[in-house]
Amino acid sequence: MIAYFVACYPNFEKSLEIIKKSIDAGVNICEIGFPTQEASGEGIVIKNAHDHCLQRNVTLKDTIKLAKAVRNYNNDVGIILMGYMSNIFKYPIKNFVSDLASVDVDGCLIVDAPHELREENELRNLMNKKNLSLIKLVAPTTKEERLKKLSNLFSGWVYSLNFSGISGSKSANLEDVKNMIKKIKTYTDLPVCSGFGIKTPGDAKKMTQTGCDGVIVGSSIVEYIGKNLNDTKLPKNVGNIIKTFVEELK
Amino acid sequence: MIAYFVACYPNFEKSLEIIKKSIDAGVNICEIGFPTQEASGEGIVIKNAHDHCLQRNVTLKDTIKLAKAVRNYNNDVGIILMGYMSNIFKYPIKNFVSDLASVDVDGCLIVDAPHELREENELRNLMNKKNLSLIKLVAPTTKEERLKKLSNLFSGWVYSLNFSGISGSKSANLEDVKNMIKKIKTYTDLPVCSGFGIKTPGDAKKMTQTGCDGVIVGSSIVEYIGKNLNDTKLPKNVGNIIKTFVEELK
Amino acid sequence: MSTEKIKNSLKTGSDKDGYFGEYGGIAAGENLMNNLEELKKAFEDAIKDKKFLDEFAYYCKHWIGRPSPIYFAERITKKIGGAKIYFKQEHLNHTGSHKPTNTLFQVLLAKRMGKKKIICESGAGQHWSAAAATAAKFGMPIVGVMGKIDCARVNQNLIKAKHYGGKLKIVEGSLREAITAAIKEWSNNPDYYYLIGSTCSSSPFVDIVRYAQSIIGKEMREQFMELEGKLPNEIIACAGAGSNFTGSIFEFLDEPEIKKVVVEAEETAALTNGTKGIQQGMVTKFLQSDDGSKSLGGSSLGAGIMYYGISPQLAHLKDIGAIEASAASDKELLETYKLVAQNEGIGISFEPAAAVTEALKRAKGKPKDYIICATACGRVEKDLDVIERLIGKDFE
Amino acid sequence: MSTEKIKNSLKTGSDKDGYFGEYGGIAAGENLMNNLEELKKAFEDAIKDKKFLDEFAYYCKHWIGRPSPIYFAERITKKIGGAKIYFKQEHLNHTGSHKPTNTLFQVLLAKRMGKKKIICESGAGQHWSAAAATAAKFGMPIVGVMGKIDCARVNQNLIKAKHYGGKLKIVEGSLREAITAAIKEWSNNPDYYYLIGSTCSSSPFVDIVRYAQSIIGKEMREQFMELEGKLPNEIIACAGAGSNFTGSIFEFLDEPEIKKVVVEAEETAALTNGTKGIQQGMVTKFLQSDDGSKSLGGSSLGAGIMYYGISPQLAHLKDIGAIEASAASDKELLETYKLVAQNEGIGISFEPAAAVTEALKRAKGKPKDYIICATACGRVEKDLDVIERLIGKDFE
Ligand SMILES: Cc1ncc(COP(=O)(O)O)c(C=O)c1O
Ligand SMILES: Cc1ncc(COP(=O)(O)O)c(C=O)c1O
Repeated sequence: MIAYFVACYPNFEKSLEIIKKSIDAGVNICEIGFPTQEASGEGIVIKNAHDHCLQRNVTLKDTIKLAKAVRNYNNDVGIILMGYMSNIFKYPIKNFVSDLASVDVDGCLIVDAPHELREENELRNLMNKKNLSLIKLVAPTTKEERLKKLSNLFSGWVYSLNFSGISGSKSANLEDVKNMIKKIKTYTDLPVCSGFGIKTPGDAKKMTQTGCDGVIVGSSIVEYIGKNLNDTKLPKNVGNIIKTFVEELK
Repeated sequence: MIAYFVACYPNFEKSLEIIKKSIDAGVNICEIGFPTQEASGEGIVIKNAHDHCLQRNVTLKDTIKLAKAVRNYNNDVGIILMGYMSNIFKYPIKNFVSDLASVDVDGCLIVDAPHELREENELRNLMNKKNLSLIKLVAPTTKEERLKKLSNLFSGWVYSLNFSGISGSKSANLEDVKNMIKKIKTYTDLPVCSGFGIKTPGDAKKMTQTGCDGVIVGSSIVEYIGKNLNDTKLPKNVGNIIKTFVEELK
Repeated sequence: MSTEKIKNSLKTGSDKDGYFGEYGGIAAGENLMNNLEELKKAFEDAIKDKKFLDEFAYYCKHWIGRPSPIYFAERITKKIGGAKIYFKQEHLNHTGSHKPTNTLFQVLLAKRMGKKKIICESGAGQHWSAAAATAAKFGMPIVGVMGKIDCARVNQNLIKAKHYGGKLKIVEGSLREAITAAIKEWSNNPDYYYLIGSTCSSSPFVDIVRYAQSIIGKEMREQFMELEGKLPNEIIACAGAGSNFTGSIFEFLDEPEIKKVVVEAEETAALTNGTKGIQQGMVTKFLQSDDGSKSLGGSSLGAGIMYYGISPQLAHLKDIGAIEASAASDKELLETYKLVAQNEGIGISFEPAAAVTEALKRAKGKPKDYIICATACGRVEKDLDVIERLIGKDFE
Repeated sequence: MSTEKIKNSLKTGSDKDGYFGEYGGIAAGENLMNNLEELKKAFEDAIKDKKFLDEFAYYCKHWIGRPSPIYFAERITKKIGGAKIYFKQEHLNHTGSHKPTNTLFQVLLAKRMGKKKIICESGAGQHWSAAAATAAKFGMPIVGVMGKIDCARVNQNLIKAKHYGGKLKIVEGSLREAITAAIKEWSNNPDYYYLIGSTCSSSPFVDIVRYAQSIIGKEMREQFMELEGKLPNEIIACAGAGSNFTGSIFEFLDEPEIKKVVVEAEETAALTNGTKGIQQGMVTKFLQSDDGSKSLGGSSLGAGIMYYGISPQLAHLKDIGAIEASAASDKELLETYKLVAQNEGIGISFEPAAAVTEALKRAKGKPKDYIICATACGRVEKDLDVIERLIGKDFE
């Protein structure tokens, strides 16, 4: 199971605590989003969490610090950063890659960086050299020919978008997802993980029938955090929620 | 002295009474204006009097009735109607002329009927046949050539406008008026009366120095009536005002 | 003004006394007679002066943005099913109506006459804002007169005119009272140029305004020949006093096979319901009381077509059967506005909505190659708030 | 697109990856990549199709009212004393700005692609009302997105768009947020056509909008050759993201002797004060925080030029010295509006006032035969209430 967290949401300490409890609950990969105003792929839930963090001046640097703390806590869990090119470009790219490597993160996933973007190429090349994965996405609208091209660039695992649209906006059609996973798998042996529209453990369970190798849960966790920002038991409760997902996925 | 009255202002009886008292006070010619919405040559004072009468549905017919009553009261005073073509045209013209003749009025003066207007020609011809005068106006802007043409049409007397503009709006420049009267008199032997901008007996007195044969007082009388509509002594008081003018003009 | 002389041509303008048949003439005070004569001479002189006409054409093109295009209203045509409906897009002119063509012509004339100041009246404020813009362009001071009733509903035009530098005088009433008051101002200041906004009042104003606006029909001829290879079968335009309509049809007056339909506001349809009279400086049809002392007529949403009189030339042309007259109600104006906005993406003001209303009625069932051209003489901005208030919910 | 091939021509559009030098590209989500590819192919196809181009030209002429004229601002020129100042009168286009040329081109493209619904963003509401009008004309449903800040001040545009049948979604913020939100809507509905309003976002949008708008410069060439027998020495236009400016100068890109000056709002002058970054689907200059997570910049009266980014093509052209950049303050916009209204009788909106401000500065002291052309890309209506509130008393 892959869980998406907004870095330092609601703050560094609690965020770290939440991720720790999630790892304890059995999360396989932590996707840590770094906040940005852009967030053009995000629905209102994740967008609000980003805005919360931006108001508190959370930066990509802070996110990397958080990732480092997570790695210190657990050596086996997968850690990838997720976000938009804006922050990475300004970091700038070279430093971003060396910092990623130095905190022993596994890779990252950029929402708005197709391989047509030269800056993506630059980032990917540097990451490859450091054995870091630049996770690529496949969308339902991705045509066969493009998928073929993309498959040469896959690294780590493949993020399969369950529908075209922004996070948190729709539910996935199981049959469509199944066909898509199948199609992707004809081009790659890497794990294919299914994301978008998975809100409940029940959704996650159903998704396993599509042949995917993992599911990504985002908005529903972020939403829970957003609704319980001041709850002192928040990390523990998130852990429990993760547990219900992990149980269903066993 | 020529005095301008708005017909039936403030009502038939009072208006008649005012005119009677004015005749008693020595007015030579009564100019009786028939009310109309048009009133494009009138300033705010006379316009308001017209509107007052229109609200009470005073018509040209009522005006002729009033003229008749004035004639019954006094056989010698000059009586001319004054107004706009609209009402006469609708009367219509033929009936207007025969009614004028039948109540023994001397003539009429139309503000918006130059001799270029065919309907003026029709009216003038009919009036000529009945020995009624269609009083013509001369303005400071009237060119020599036109004055010459006009002089062939003069009848009764000539209304010399002291300034270009609407009634009650300005004061006259004595020197200009003098020159104008002189010019008019080179073309006609008829009396030339001077109108517009004569507000006080003093104004009237001064005006006599211009060589005119009579002065026309309008707005200042109408204004006085307008300010004392409900005064029971109104006719008498108007008479007294007229008297002050007449005294000055002796 | 037409190149070929046609026997009994209707395109000759008024006769030597300023009449069109039994209508028109000069019903003005003696103190304005010299001005009118001077104006007539200046006008007749000017239109023989190639340099003057070139200047007019130059500013028509560069400042106003003429020619205004003709536009095939394809979706409405399909919806109605019948004749091809075209708009002559006068609303694309600078200031948003046909008015600046006239104000441009007359301000140039005023300049040529050496006048130093301009006075004008306005109904919908379209003439006022166009006149003020033109006066600003040529650095002339300008005073305008409008009725209180009109001012309230065309506020944007007043602000624009103010920004152009125009000084506004507000009088009780509507366009009728504004014209009377403007004439009074002119009487008081005969050295001003009186810039009338439509084909009304004494001669030679009707001829002057018609002359300026007849560029509309001239453009139409060229444009239809280019686009359709033939002229429209019917030309329809709205009229307050009639400059837009006269400008649209004058070019075609000697072509009786082209139907010409003028559309008034139902509440002030002087051509249809008026009687002959003499007011406002002219002999024409008016909505008036039997004794001629009062004007009649209700209130229309179309501020610019809410006039109780009509151009004397149009009264004459209707009498001799050269044009037809119709009228549109407020309800129709609103419906037509909506139809045009939603189907053609054009926001027309209430006045042209009257013309388009008539075009829709006449198009129905006509053959597919029958062409009806309605002049779209104003854009919606000045009426937008009123529309939104009255039928805004229809669009939700 | 140019008839002669010039070595190292700047008129070639973006390179195969959608870049202009180091700016541009595609920074979009995977779920939009197919759309962008499809769009690029459709665009490249369409502009090779004579029938399509003829249709575009036809509606440009008849619906929009193109060509917009050039206008010699004689009195301002005299007042300033120096170069001849011309306006390219884009405000005379239907809907009152340069925007409909682009919306027309893209709606025709959307139709050609078989799209059934349109989505767009808007800043000043000019693009929104132009887009809604165009969609209405072709019977296409349309959804628009605007920021709350902008909605409040351009209310007339919103009402007009509503009357044309457009459905508006209001989001927090201004144009930046509107673009982001519109892109999100598009992501959710990849079967829609995304009708962008300016030369920004991912390739091929910059090329598409530039293609449509470059008609401005083409007309200018013809018009100046006809009227002056030569081209202007300087062309000045304002920019939000840059469609109006790019459209004005593209035609002349290979003529370095013609100066090209882009004017931004002082508060959001991305070209002058921005830093390179990747946001809003493109690599370009932005006013942004050092870490790229936030946009910077204040608020300008010119709603349409209040954008924290700039066309990537313009970022490139500035880097290589092919264009110059300047900026105008709110105070200057108001002063220039007043000057133009009072001296030329033209009510321009705040955006073109930025361009004219710069033209005035540059005209001073230049030789009398030096020509500066400023694009007057909007009329005042949408800004009228704000102006009246701020400086209404100046006109009394
Ligand atoms: C938009 C518009 N159309 C038409 C008219 C009617 O005027 P006319 O009859 O002179 O064409 C007006 C008058 O103000 C107007 O504003
Ligand atoms: C009138 C006007 N001018 C200029 C602009 C700036 O847009 P662009 O930079 O695309 O020309 C806008 C944008 O809304 C506008 O409304």
